[in-house]
Order: sequence, then C-alpha cells, then structure tokens
Amino acid sequence: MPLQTDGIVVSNGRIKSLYFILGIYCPPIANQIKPGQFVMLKVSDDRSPLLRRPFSVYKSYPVSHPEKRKKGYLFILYKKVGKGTRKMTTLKKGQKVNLIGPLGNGFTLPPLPSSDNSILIGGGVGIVSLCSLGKALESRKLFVFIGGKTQDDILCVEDFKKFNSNIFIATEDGSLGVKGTVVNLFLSQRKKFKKNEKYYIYACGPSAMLKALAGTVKFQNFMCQASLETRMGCGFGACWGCVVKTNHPKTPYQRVCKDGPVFRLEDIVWE
Amino acid sequence: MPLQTDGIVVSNGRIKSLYFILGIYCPPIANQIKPGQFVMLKVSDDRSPLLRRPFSVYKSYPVSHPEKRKKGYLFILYKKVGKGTRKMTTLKKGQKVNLIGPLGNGFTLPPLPSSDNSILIGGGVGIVSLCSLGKALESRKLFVFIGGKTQDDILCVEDFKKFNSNIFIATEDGSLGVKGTVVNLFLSQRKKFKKNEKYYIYACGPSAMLKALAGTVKFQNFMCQASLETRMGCGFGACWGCVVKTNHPKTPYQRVCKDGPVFRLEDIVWE
Amino acid sequence: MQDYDLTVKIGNMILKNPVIVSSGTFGFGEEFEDFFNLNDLGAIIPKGISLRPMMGNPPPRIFETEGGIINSIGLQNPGFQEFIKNKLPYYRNLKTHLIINFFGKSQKEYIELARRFDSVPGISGLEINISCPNIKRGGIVFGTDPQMAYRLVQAVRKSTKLTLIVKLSPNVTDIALMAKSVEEGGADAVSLVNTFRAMAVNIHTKKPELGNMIGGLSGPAIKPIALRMVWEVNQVVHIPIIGMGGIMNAEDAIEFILVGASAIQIGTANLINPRTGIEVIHGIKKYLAQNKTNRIQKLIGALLISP
Amino acid sequence: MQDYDLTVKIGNMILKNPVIVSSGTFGFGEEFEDFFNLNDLGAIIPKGISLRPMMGNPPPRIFETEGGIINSIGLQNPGFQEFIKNKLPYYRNLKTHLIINFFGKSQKEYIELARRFDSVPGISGLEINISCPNIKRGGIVFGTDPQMAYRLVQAVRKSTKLTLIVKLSPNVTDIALMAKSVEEGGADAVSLVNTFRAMAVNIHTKKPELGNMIGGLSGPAIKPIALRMVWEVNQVVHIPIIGMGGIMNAEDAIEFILVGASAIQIGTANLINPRTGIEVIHGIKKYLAQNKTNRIQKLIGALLISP
Ligand SMILES: Cc1cc2nc3c(=O)[nH]c(=O)nc-3n(C[C@H](O)[C@H](O)[C@H](O)COP(=O)(O)OP(=O)(O)OC[C@H]3O[C@@H](n4cnc5c(N)ncnc54)[C@H](O)[C@@H]3O)c2cc1C
Ligand SMILES: Cc1cc2nc3c(=O)[nH]c(=O)nc-3n(C[C@H](O)[C@H](O)[C@H](O)COP(=O)(O)OP(=O)(O)OC[C@H]3O[C@@H](n4cnc5c(N)ncnc54)[C@H](O)[C@@H]3O)c2cc1C
Ligand SMILES: Cc1cc2nc3c(=O)[nH]c(=O)nc-3n(C[C@H](O)[C@H](O)[C@H](O)COP(=O)(O)O)c2cc1C
Ligand SMILES: Cc1cc2nc3c(=O)[nH]c(=O)nc-3n(C[C@H](O)[C@H](O)[C@H](O)COP(=O)(O)O)c2cc1C
Ligand code: FES
Ligand code: FES
Repeated sequence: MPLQTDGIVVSNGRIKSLYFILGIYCPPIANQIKPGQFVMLKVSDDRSPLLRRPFSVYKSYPVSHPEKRKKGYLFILYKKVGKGTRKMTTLKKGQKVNLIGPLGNGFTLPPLPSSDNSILIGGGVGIVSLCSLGKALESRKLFVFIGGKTQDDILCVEDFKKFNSNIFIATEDGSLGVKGTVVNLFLSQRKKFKKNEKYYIYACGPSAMLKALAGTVKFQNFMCQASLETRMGCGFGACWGCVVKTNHPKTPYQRVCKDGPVFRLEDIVWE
Repeated sequence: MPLQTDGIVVSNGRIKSLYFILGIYCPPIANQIKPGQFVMLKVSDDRSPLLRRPFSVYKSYPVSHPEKRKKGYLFILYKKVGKGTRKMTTLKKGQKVNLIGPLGNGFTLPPLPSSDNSILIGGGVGIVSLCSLGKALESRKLFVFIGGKTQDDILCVEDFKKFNSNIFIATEDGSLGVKGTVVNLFLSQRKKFKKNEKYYIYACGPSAMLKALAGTVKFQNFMCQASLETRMGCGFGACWGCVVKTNHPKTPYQRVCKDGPVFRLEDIVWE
Repeated sequence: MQDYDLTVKIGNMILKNPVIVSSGTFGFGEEFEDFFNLNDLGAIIPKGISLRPMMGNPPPRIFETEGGIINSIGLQNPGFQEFIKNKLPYYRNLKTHLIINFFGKSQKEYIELARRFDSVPGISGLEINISCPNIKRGGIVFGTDPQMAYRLVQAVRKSTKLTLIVKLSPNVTDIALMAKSVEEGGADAVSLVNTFRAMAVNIHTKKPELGNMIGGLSGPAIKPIALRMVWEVNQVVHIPIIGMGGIMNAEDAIEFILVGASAIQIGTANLINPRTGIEVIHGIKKYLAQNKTNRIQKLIGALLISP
Repeated sequence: MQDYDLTVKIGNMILKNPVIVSSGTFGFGEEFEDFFNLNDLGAIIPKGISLRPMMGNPPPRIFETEGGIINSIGLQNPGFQEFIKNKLPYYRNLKTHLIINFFGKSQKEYIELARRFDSVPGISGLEINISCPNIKRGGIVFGTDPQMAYRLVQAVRKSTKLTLIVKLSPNVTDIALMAKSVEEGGADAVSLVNTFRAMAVNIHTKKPELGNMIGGLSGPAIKPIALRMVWEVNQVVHIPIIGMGGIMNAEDAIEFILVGASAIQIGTANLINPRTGIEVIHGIKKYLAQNKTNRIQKLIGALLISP
C-alpha cells in the first residue's frame, strides 16, 4: 500500500563520477518495499523541478533489521543527469524530503525450489533495482551481467560479490570487462545455460538494451522480466503519462508506474 | 558604473527574529558603492525566484580598508519576507552569488562645512540604507530616529551608537522606546531643531511612513531625501517596472532604480 | 474549530466545499484512496470518457517545463461501457459528488453520451470537455468556435437533466465570448481552463519531446493567464464558474475564488502532492477565520478593484 | 575557434547573428553598455515608441509568478520627437542593426509613425506592435482580428521602405491565421510572441497585484506555448519568423530555431542576466560545433518529425 510520508536525509554523497547514494530514514516505506518497486521523491521544497522523480531502492532495511544503525533506512543510488538529480546532490543530512512509495509491482521471484537459474542483466543505473533483487535471491546462485558505457558506469559489483554470483562485466569502451554491450556479453555466454532448464532473467536498463535483449531471448526456456523506465507524472497510476506499448489486447498502452515497472519482456511492443 | 559580477558568501546568519545578515566577498562592488545605492542579488541559481532582488548595502569595505578580514566585503541586512529572502537564508559560506551593482543614485551628502544638522529617519529594514550613510557622516552630530512594529524590528541601534548620534526609538506596540510611529516621534522632537538653520533629513522606510513624513515636513528649513522601495524588474533602468509618481512635468512616473532610489521627498506624488 | 459553511451550489449540486479534483489528474479516484479520505472532497471528476475506448497517444506523453508540465495523454480511456461496468461501482460507496467528464468526436457522440450518462444512477453532474487539445479531429473545434459551442451545448442540454458544466479551452481570443455562448446554450456552469496547446523540443535529438509533438500545458506556469480568464468570464456570465489552472495550494484557490470562481479544480497538483485537495480545504477554512467570516460565499468575486 | 556563419536575413537586413534583444526589456540600450559590447548583438529593439509621449500605467507595474513575470508598464515612452532628439543619437555609433518597435492608437497613427521613421537615418527596420495587452483602446484589436491586421499592415507597408516586422499577440485562437494575414498584408517578417494577458491577486488585500489589474505574462513559463505558436506559424508563412517567449539561454533559443525561427529575441532574461544575449550567441556557436556544421541556416526549421 503506497503512502505519502516525510523521510529524513541521513547521508548523501558521491560514490564515483556522476553517481551518488542518498540515504533516507523512512521506516514506513523501508518496512514494505520489495525488489523492483520504487519511490517518487520530491527532490526540492520549491517548484523547480515541479514533478517528483522516480527511483528504485538500492537497499532498504525494515525496522525489524538487527543492525540498529540501519533500521528504517533506505538508500537510493542515483545518477546526476538533469535538473532534479542535480538538486538531489545538494540535499543535506537532517533535511526532510517527501516520498511516495512503495510503488509499482516489483519482480516476481522464481518459483521456490529452483536454484542456480536466475540471470540478472543490468545496464547503467538499471543494475540498482536488481541489487535488492539479488539480496532477495541471496541463497541461490546468480548469473549477473553488468554493463555500462565506461568503467565509471559499472555499479554494484561489490554488492553482487557478497551474494553467490557469477559476475560478467561489459563496457562499451572496453575500459572494464569485455568490450561491447551487456546484451552481447550475455549472448556470448549462452552456452552456459542448459536448454532443458528454465531460466529466470531479470533485466533493467535503458530501452535500447531491453529492446536488444527482447530480440535475443525468444527461447522457451528463458522467462524474462524487465523493469522499464519512462518519464513519470505521478508514479501512482493517476495520469497515464508513463505508458509503454504492450501486446495487451484492449489497452495497449499500459502504465509503467502501476501496471509495471516490471513487465514480461515478451509483452512489450518495441517501436 | 554598475557591473555584473560573482561574489562569494562569507557569512549568513540570523541576527534576530526575521532579520539576517549576509556577508559577501565582492571587491568590485565593495570598492565603489556609496550610501543609498543598492545591489540586485540573484538569490538562487535556479529560476525560483526568477527575478533578482534589490538590497541596500548595510556595510561595505573597499579593498583599501586597513582591516585585512574586511577588505572587499559587503554586508546585507535583510528581512525574511517571501520566497526570495527565504531562499537567501539558505545561502552557505563559500557559495557563489551573482550581483549587479552599485545601482541607483545614492544620497547627496550635506554641503561640507555644515554639521549637527543631519536627521536620519528609518522605519523597519529601511534603517539599513541609513546605516552606511551614518558612517559617511560619522564626524557630524546625527539625530537618528528608528521605528518599527515591535522591539524586534528596531535595527542598527548599536551601529549608530558608535557614531556621534542622538538616538530616538519608537515602536508601534511600545515594546521599545516611545509607543507610536517614528514620524510622530520625530514630530514630537521638532522643537529641538532651530527655525533658522537648514536640516538635512534622510528617510527610508515603508511608503506609509514616507507619506506621513511628507505630510509633516513642509518647512523651508528641512530638506528631505527619501529612499524608496518598489518591486523591481531589473534594477538598472531597463524595464520601467519600478516607477513612482513624481511631480516631474514631462515624465511623472520616474524609475526608482535609476532615477532614485533617493528622491527629494517633496517631489513624490502620493496617491 | 469553528463551523464553516463551505457549501457552494453548482447547478443542482450542493457541494460540501468548493474543492473538486480535475479530470485526467485524479485517475479514477481509487489511486488516491491510500492518501486521504475521498469523501472530504467537494466532488470528483474522473478521467474523461468517450463513447468507445481510446488508446491514447504514443509516448513520451509528459514533459516538464518551467513551472508546468505538457501532457499528450490523448484522452486514453476505456470507453463508456467499460467505465460503467468496471469503474463506476467504485463510486457507489463514496459520499461525495461524482461529475463525469466526457467528450465526443462529433455532436452526435456528445448527445449520445449525455443521454446514456443521464440514466446512470450515482452521477451528479456532467462536465463536457469541448476543449481537449490532444485529439486531432472533433473536440477541438467546438472549443474555439462560439457558434458551434452554443449549438453543441444546446443539443446536449436537451439530452440530460443532470447539472451540465462546460469546460472551456483557453486557446481562444475571447474566452468571455465562449462562456457567454455556452451559457446561452443552457450550461449550468462553466469550468476553465483546460490546458494550453504547447510543445517542447529536444535539441540533441532535434525531435519533439512528446510523441504527439503537441500537448497541453498545465501547472503553476499558467495560473496568471487562467486567473485573468476566470475574471473576464465573471464579468459576463451569470452561471457559476469553476476555476482552475495551476492551483497548488489554498492561496492559489482563494485567488480564483476572489476573481469570481464559485468552485475550483485541482489538476496537476494532484500528481505532485496527492493530498493537495484536502490541504486546500483546510487552508480555505484558515483564510475564512483570518477574514472573520464563516461563509465561503462571501469571498466569491470579492476582489477589490482600486478606483 | 572555427569560423561560424551566424548571419540571417530578415527582410533587407542581414543580421550578423540571429540574436535580437526585445522591445521593452532592453531600455534604450545604454542601460546595458556596462555589461557587454552591444555591437555583438544581431539587432537591438528599444522600448516601443508612440506618436506622442505616454506616461504609462500606475504602479505596481510588475509581479513575479512561477517562472514568469506579469508586467503592466503601459508602454511608457517619451514619444516620437523626444526619442529622435534624445535617444536616437546614441545608436549612431553602434555597429548593429536598430529596429524600431512602435504602436499607434489608430491606423492613422501607425501610418504616420511609419512614414516619419522611414525618413530617419540609422534605422534598419520597423517592428510594429499590434499586440500590446496593456493599452485599453486601439492597439489590441489589431492584434486579434486577422482582417484588421491585414489592412493595417497593408497601409503601413505603403508608408515605409524599411524592413517591416509585425509583432503578433499570442492571445488569439489561431496565430497561424494572424501570421498569414500580415504576410499577405506585406510584412517582411513576423515576430512572436508578445505577452499573454494575465493577472494576479493579493489575497490579503484582496486587490490585484498590478495597478492596472491586467498585465502581460512573459518568461520561461510561456516558452512551451510560444514554441508551439512559432511552429504553427512556420507551417503556413514563407517570410522569416522571429521567435521569442521565455528564452533564457542558448538551448531555449535553439529550440525556437529548430521549429522555424530565423532569429530570436531575448526579453525577460535581459532583466535577470543582462548578458543573456551574448551568452546565447556563444551557446549557439557551441551547438553548431557539436552538430558539425558552421552555418546557422542549416538549423532553421530542422526539427525532425517522427514518422
Ligand atoms: C521506476 C524507475 C526507477 C528508477 N530508478 C532509478 C535509480 O534507481 N537511480 C537513478 O539514477 N535513476 C533511476 N531512474 C531514472 C530517474 O528517475 C531519472 O534519471 C530522473 O527522473 C531524472 O531526473 P532529472 O530531473 O535529473 O532529469 P531531467 O532533467 O528530467 O531529464 C534528464 C534526462 O533524463 C531523462 N529522464 C527523465 N526522467 C526519466 C525517467 N523517469 N526515466 C528515464 N529517463 C528519464 C530525460 O529524458 C533526459 O534525457 C528510475 C526511473 C524509473 C521510472
Ligand atoms: C532599493 C531597495 C533596497 C532594499 N534594501 C533592502 C534591505 O537592505 N534589506 C531588506 O531586507 N530589504 C530591502 N529591500 C526590500 C527587498 O528587496 C524585498 O524585501 C525583497 O525583494 C522581497 O523578496 P521576497 O522574494 O522575499 O519577497 P516576495 O515574495 O517577492 O514578496 C513578499 C512581500 O515583500 C514585498 N516586496 C517584494 N519586493 C519588494 C521591494 N522591492 N520593495 C518592497 N517590498 C517588496 C511584496 O510586495 C510582498 O508583500 C529593498 C528594496 C529596494 C527597492
Ligand atoms: C495528465 C493530464 C491529463 C488530463 N486529462 C484531461 C481529461 O481527460 N479531460 C479534461 O477535461 N481535462 C484533462 N486535463 C486538464 C485538467 O483537468 C486541467 O483542466 C488542467 O490541467 C489545468 O489545471 P492544472 O493547471 O491545475 O493542472 C488533463 C491534465 C493533465 C495534466
Ligand atoms: C517589462 C516588459 C516590457 C515590455 N514592453 C514591450 C514593448 O514596449 N513593446 C513590445 O512590443 N513588447 C514589449 N514587451 C514584450 C517583450 O518584448 C516580449 O515580446 C515578451 O516579453 C516575451 O518574451 P520573453 O518571455 O523573452 O520576455 C515587454 C515585456 C516586458 C517584460
Ligand atoms: S506516472 Fe502517472 S500514471 Fe504512471
Ligand atoms: S527595475 Fe527595471 S527600470 Fe527600475
């Protein structure tokens, strides 16, 4: 159940190049939020920018969490790309920020007994929403493909190392890992995956990446959930501003914020 | 000659209730500015608020000033009244701010040999622009009338004490000094001023105060210069947004920013 | 707290307060139930409905500008039947007025829809959108031609006994003339403004920022123009005016009321702060207290015009 | 730095670059000489001039809104004679184009002024303001009626050989029609937009924030509407378009150029950052470099419209 609530900034700082982590004390949302869900953050008290901005939660700790200094905290890993994220970088410890969340449907975890068959594919800041998923799948063996333009855009590697993961990295300029796109890297490793087993792919990244992925994973044994990003008006289903075209028979334009952000990749119609 | 330049915030803090002092390191303006002139400050990098805001300079120190820690500094004493001044309170040491100044005509000092015959009348934050004038008249004996709604609105008393001044205070609620308006207080002291001598009145405050003053100082021996405040578009004479009605034969609406802000009180037409 | 009389009358509807949430910015209502008690609102206007389902415009559909947003949703909606079947039941349990916003592609469709809604229980009023800038044929012409608007409203008027509100487009030379025309056509009230036709360009891709190229501008950026329009309309019509355009808080709402709006609508603000409606209601009460009156009626059109 | 060809042609004028400073926001030019070298501008348009001096509207004359300002200066100006005597000499030494913005209270006055300016040396072009929202009679009607505008322009055209630009009001239903009409009337170019009629209310005093009650909205708030209008006009006219409305920086200017403006005007931004004009010129050069072209001409109307 989404709610609108204030949180308190507990930390905010650059991790590298254009990437920052914002920590917010916000128990009501930290208690509830699930992998793939997101929050709408009002990055500034004034009207510039006017709209809230959507962010996945990088890490969150319910109040039941044993570590006292984490209880009720949530963390956003964000990239400074425009007006709103620029203002975000100026948020200071102790400041109040208003949040709406948790929003969206989140990822569907693989059916229980299965293991060793989750594949996470993240491009750029898209890897963030897979990070909390990684944690939820902690006990299983994960294949994690991380891509970005340059080594500066490769995020969360340390996090995935803590899980039981097989990590593959691709950069477009070859500055880290294999040179090329993360989708090509995934394809090149396809022989690792057995034809007679079901694999659950979780993907998040720019449309170009998801579109390329959609073109390649048309195999019976891959079930792909993709988390999409579109510009949002409200984030909670009221404005129909965030739609993506799907193969839905009656309502092709589905809301990313409410009907998503996670869709079956095969349901998306790429134009 | 006005110029547009960046300054560096050196201090910013509350002095009491709604009043703050902002210190800016800005040698080009600090070197030039004269009593009664003002600056147009861009209080925020973004577009909220859109326009600059006009402020008198409370104190300024040219680079020739002997004290090293004051060289090139200027100080603004401001009252938090709306959007722009609210944002001003969040300016932090080290931040860059953009200024245009010095602007406007400033006060005309009394002819040289005269002494003991300057009267300063300030209402609310209006006293600020008289403070730098007070300093310019330092050697002479000053009569200073300071008014405000409550004791919290009585400013700069300590500053005038340092000069050779006779200070009179009025508050509308009687919480400090005489109860009533500063204009009434001035009137009540009129017998102090000799009929056969010329007095130079310098007044700055809300229109209501100046209007009341205009109604009372129609005497040959009082020459009154009043510094006006109106909403400004540009501050440097380009938009005709800041006008006040005067008895000018051809152009009754004169620009407060360029033709003023200091006018002969008798030239103002009150409506 | 003191008792305030915030009731206003729009046609046959007595609203408990003048705060209405506007079509297209409040979903079907249910999206907001987690944020506050919808019963506290003066009225709810769900997303605009057409005779047949509409799939809407291609994305991107929304773009933020200085103090505003441009949207080109394109009136996506499930159509009359689906609405009645799947959405209407939700309102049964609500204790506030339901006003239906709808539009047609032709005069015939408008009449048909008015007739159909007229026979549906649970609906208090109709708001006809003659002004949506996002559909390429139909709609828009009614909203900019006083003659056509007059005839359209006259025809719709005959098809329904429900309170009939006509929502005006601001994309006209003379909004007062438009308002006058629909008043003569038989409207019980006018609401204004809808969005301003607008666009934005991405200079890096050299493409429009919206899939539909042109969309409608809303939000605080347009408030000064909307306010002027409400004031102008108030000079010529005798029916109530529902004012909107950039209302973000109670102060904004009161501005609209002072220039002549009997009620106001909250649009874009719902997207940013879903509790805006409720906060505006509280703010109006506070203002009444400060003004030592307890009746909102006293404020309607109470602008003091300097001599 | 590389050599860029920023020249654009408006009527008979070759501007060294497409950046013009707009009437009413640049004083008489001299107010800006301390801030940058005025010769760098494509052209300067001083405050609008009328036949006789005008004292303007009562204060307050300016009010800030979200992303914009409303002004009701009321076209205060010293009148033709004073202007020629006291202001014009200043421009003699400038090496940029001087375009005179003027307006009349009747068609006769417009013709009279055009005739008079025509014989004054040092003037490159005329911009007729048929659209100022701040004067209560005259002016405004020309700006909203295509027929009247056509006739007015036709008459003025006959009275001057100078480049004739017609400045359009955005307060109309169909700006493309207005543009078409003045093109047919003989305008060499159109400039748009002037300000949007707007108002604001002080809820504490219950009075309008402007002495004149209604003023004109300008600034970034209006940019999306202005941009749409320039685009619409570009679909129908063959004469150059000078675009404006909320341009604050080079990016904004380029948006206008991409939708079809051959030149642009900086208005409100001059008040906030007097160096905006110069910064826009630099920014355009940078953009040309990024786009691997050195001619501004290639960008005019270069918007890519998705299939
Ligand atoms: C469900 C969801 C989860 C997200 N999670 C994260 C996250 O964890 N970390 C993170 O850094 N970013 C995330 N994003 C993207 C983030 O919302 C945008 O980067 C942010 O809104 C940009 O705001 P801005 O004002 O800085 O940029 P703007 O000035 O608004 O735009 C700058 C650029 O970013 C693009 N952009 C704007 N909004 C979006 C958007 N919603 N999605 C994609 N591109 C956009 C614009 O088209 C433009 O190119 C997420 C987006 C969605 C929809
Ligand atoms: C030449 C000059 C010198 C000034 N010097 C000082 C000074 O030294 N210290 C100081 O605190 N203030 C000074 N002011 C007033 C100051 O400019 C305003 O208080 C400020 O602009 C308000 O900005 P805001 O955004 O906070 O308020 P807004 O939100 O813009 O307005 C809040 C209230 O302040 C009023 N206001 C806004 N602008 C002005 C203005 N220019 N003059 C008077 N009232 C205004 C509004 O009408 C409104 O009632 C001076 C003004 C002028 C013209
Ligand atoms: C996303 C969005 C969708 C809208 N959809 C509709 C609609 O379906 N029907 C309608 O009459 N108005 C629609 N509008 C217009 C609003 O109801 C309102 O008239 C307008 O936004 C101005 O008010 P505001 O500035 O408070 O948003 C829509 C506005 C927005 C922002
Ligand atoms: C203070 C002010 C005064 C103006 N005076 C005039 C004028 O005299 N003549 C005119 O044609 N336009 C006048 N305008 C309109 C501007 O030239 C310009 O068309 C408008 O402000 C839109 O551009 P902007 O958003 O960049 O300001 C004035 C605008 C402002 C803000
Ligand atoms: S962002 Fe408003 S419906 Fe999705
Ligand atoms: S503020 Fe622009 S002329 Fe005075």
